[in-house]
Amino acid sequence: MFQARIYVTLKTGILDPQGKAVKGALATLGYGKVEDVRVGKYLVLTLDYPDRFLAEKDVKEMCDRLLANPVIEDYTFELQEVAK
Amino acid sequence: MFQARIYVTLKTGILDPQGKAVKGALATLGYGKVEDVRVGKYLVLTLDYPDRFLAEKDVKEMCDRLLANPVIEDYTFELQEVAK
Amino acid sequence: MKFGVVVFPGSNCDMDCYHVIDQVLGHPVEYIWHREQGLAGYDCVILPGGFSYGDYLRTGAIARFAPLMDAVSAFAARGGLVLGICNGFQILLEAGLLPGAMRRNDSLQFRCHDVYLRVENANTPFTNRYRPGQVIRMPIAHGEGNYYADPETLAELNREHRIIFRYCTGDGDVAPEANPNGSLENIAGICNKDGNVLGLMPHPERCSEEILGYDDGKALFMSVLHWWGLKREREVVARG
Amino acid sequence: MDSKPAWAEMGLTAEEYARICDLLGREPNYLETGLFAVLWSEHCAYKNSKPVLKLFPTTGPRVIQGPGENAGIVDIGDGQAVVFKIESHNHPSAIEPYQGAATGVGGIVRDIFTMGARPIASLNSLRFGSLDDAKVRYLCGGVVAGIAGYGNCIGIPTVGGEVSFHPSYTENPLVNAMCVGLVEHKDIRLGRAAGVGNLVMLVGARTGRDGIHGCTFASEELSEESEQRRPAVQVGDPFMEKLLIEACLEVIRGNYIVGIQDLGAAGLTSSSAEMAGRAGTGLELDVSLVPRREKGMTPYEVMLSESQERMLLVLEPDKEEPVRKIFEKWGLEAVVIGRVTGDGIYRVRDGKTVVAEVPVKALTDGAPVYHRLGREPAYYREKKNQPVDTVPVPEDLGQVLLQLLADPNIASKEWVYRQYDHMVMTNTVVRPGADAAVLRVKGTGKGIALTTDGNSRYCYLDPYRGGMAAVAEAARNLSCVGAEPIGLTDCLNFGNPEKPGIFWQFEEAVKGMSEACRVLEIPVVSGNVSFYNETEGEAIYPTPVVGMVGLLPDIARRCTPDFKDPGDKILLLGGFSPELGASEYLALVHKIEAGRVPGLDLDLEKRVQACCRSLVREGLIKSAHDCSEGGLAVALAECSINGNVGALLEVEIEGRPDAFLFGEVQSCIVITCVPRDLAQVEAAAREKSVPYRLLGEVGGERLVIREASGRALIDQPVGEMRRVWQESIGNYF
Ligand SMILES: Nc1ncnc2c1ncn2[C@@H]1O[C@H](COP(=O)(O)OP(=O)(O)O)[C@@H](O)[C@H]1O
Ligand SMILES: [Mg+2]
Repeated sequence: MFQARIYVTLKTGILDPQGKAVKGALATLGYGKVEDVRVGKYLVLTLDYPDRFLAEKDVKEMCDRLLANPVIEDYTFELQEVAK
Repeated sequence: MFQARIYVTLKTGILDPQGKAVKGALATLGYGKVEDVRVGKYLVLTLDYPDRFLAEKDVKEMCDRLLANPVIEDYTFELQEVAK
Repeated sequence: MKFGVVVFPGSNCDMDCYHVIDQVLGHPVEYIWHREQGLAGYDCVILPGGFSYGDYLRTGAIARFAPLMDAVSAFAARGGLVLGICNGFQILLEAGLLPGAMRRNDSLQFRCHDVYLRVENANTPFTNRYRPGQVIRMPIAHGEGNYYADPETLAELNREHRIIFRYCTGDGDVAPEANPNGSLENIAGICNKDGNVLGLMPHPERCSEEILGYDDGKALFMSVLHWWGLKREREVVARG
Repeated sequence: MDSKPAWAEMGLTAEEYARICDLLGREPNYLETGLFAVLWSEHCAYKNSKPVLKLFPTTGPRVIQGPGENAGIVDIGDGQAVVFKIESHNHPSAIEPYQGAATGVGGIVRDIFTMGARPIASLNSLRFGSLDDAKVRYLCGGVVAGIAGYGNCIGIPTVGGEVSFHPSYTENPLVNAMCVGLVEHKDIRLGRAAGVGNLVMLVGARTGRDGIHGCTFASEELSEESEQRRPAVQVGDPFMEKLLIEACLEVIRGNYIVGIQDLGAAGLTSSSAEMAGRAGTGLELDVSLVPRREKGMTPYEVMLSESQERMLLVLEPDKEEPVRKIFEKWGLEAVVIGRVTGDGIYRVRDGKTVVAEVPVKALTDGAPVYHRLGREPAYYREKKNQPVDTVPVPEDLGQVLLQLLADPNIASKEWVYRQYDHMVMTNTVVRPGADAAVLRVKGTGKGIALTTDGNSRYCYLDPYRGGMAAVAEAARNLSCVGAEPIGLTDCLNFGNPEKPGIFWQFEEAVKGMSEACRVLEIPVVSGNVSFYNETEGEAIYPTPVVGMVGLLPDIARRCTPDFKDPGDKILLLGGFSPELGASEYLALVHKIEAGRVPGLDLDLEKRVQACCRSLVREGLIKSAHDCSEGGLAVALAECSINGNVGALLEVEIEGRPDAFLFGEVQSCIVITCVPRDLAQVEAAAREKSVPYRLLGEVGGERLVIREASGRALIDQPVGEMRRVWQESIGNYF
């Protein structure tokens, strides 16, 4: 059993309206020293896979095919063995 | 200068419509062994703060006040010192 | 009776609410910019639908910090009438003026169509012109109307008759197939303990004139006027 | 590595480059070359289409502004006017469907409020491949969500449109977005940089590196390579747009500005050059003053960026402060970046250094115009003359009707439009689902009707007739709700115009459209051309899309397609001579796309429409719905489904029953009236020399179409028809 934590972020240079809005809101709340905010997605997958190699290969594939939009997003992930 | 990586997820026990949809889509693509999917938010903040203690305190405050909704969401974060 | 319609950056049903109060009810109404600080002179404040601050982080999450929101809380505490429609409801939840939170619709899609609602409590400032249990029609238009509250809160809402509207079938059946967004217990609208703050996802201002198809929403605004009239009478009597 | 010269990389031809050198009397530097490349692209200069577009009639008593500005303007009386335009965002949507469609909506909305109008409605026209294909579903779902995501957020109702599916769009979907605005005559503003010494102010979003050369990209065919060149993708910020709408309308209505223009394709370059071009002035800009989103941007990148949600204003120097205050109130940046000059020169500085200096007119009017050669393609005669009435008549015509109702091209588009907020602004009196949407104009008794239409199979098989039919059908849809067509905008989606066969399609379609506009007296006031809709050399079906606006003098007198009450009489207005050729039935059931496109007698069309409108206005009819894809049977089924009531029709069949039921025909409208008014309706038709026939009456829970002999051709429960029709598209997702 594995747990994959996947971080999907907008590619650099791509406009992040959410990040901009959050930065603005934080500034109004008095956190003006927040210089930059980027908002992305965080996915946690639980995989009933026997081995790490296979899990890693498939998670990468899932990211490429579905979880991240390669046109505007980048992703990274971490894999961790967990108890059933 | 610090970078905060903030992970916001729905509390366990609260139905996650997005996670459910992603799980379904993954199953259709042939990844039936994905047992669970949770979809949350991943925020990266760059903070022009002189010291870690203050940064930590403020990031926690920002999460409590704005970045997560305590009724349905949990959050965790990591703080890392970065070069200017 | 004087109404105020709050304008946040990104509000987009502000003009529609204004139109109903002004043109359909013929009552005084003003826009209130989100940066204002006070609400003196108003009797009912409407938080309209829209996408305040783009709804970019969570619906209503940023708007609730608008300077005016402190005044709205104080106004509500004094017994002033606060009506949150759609995004207005979401803002009231984020501001803690109403309990619970919104999740994305279970379809993950924005939904815009008519729904049927059962009036669960017709004894509020906002619903006294409806019959208890009456089935009415109203349009919805939202992507995040999937209401959630923890079990204790839900029990309390039920116990105190604070669930005002539920999604139902045309026959008044509160059935899963009548639920457009996955909302717990088909909840479409709730009020606070004192009954003077109402939040609902459907849009009464979009169905207050026959020319728009039907006018089931008008009774909600008429209820407010009626309630206020009664309140005035009581005050006059009390003052002797 | 091949080392193409910079001008070639940017999409200019050798002749064009030579022409630039000629105009300048020297070689342009890199930035200057970039300026020419974008302004001389097909997207901005219409160099391949200009001569053909001249065919469109563009004037009329109501026309206030024809083609040439950001949008067309048509008078609707009482000192008010409607402003509208349609535009394509096909290529961006092929690469990133959500953002491509979203920014398409954002762009066209800016074209409307830039004229001083408040946008009051959006429409769209969409084409995808077959929904059986997973990639197509991804594109379709993403495009619809993108339109919804943007349009809903800015609070402009999306009230109508069309969607259809055909394999020719598999890799190259079409996303055409239309926006309609309402303006008081006194608030109309034009995109002019007038008044030497006036300031040029950039407002809205910061400039980033997104979408550089987006418009040259739109003027190329899609290929593997273009999938790789992805940075051209832009992300829309609808919240910013909403603020821009409010702030810009505030400065316009407060009379603070001289000219205003959105930054669209080719960004700052095209908007500023076009504003100067229209006013006959010069312009000086300092790129170092442009607020940026990213560090280290070159002047070239700043000038060519297509970052969304930006506007350019021209104002008198003493208005700078009040204007800046208004933008500040809305939380927006407003920065003076240059000024209007009198020397006709377009000068770009980077601080003190002049980085580009070219005559404005060379940029805006210097592009070559190509008179391409059209040649009738080989397929045309072959398909046209292919006999199609040899196909067998199906046993069970009722089943065929259900099959057609479930066909995504005919099925309900509710899955699409329920994702759009189509009611915000509380003007939508007739919602999506009817022949045209109807909006009230608050404070008056008037109504505005809106529709988009186009039939690309017709255009493929006969572009001339197909072009005519697109205009006629749009007008007919308006007439069905009781509105008089008052203006038209068009989006011409075609393949590569350098190919003679494609250019022929383009020319023929425009000729057909122009002819229909002339006879029906509907001026073309704005439009857009999208060429190079090809994938690996294969072109889409030619797809001219018509967006049309109609006026209802009294909105109380309007009509919808649904059957109303049992006992109502059903009539068919128009000459009914259905054709199997080019029909949806033939394509769906017999897998044949050939034959003759239904003929269209424009004079008859005009009489039928006028008759329908006057019947609506006199309150004599209770429903009206035109026959389009799927023929008479589908039209009747739609009336039944929408009214939730059956009908009994007795018909005399001439020829094949399948052709009678499902064959397609122009100029035909199914209407109903109460029995008492029947004689008057018939008299009205006779008086206008409009053929008609009595078909039957509304009632029951089934749609029954039977021959005079009593034999039923169709006998279907309304509930079952509704189910297949309503669920079909959603079932794919
Ligand atoms: N993409 C779309 N967006 C909004 N509404 C749509 C869309 N596609 C279709 N509709 C609506 O569905 C109804 C039927 O469309 P269509 O079949 O194209 O009608 P018609 O054949 O009369 O032109 C119309 O009211 C139309 O506006
Ligand atoms: Mg029609």
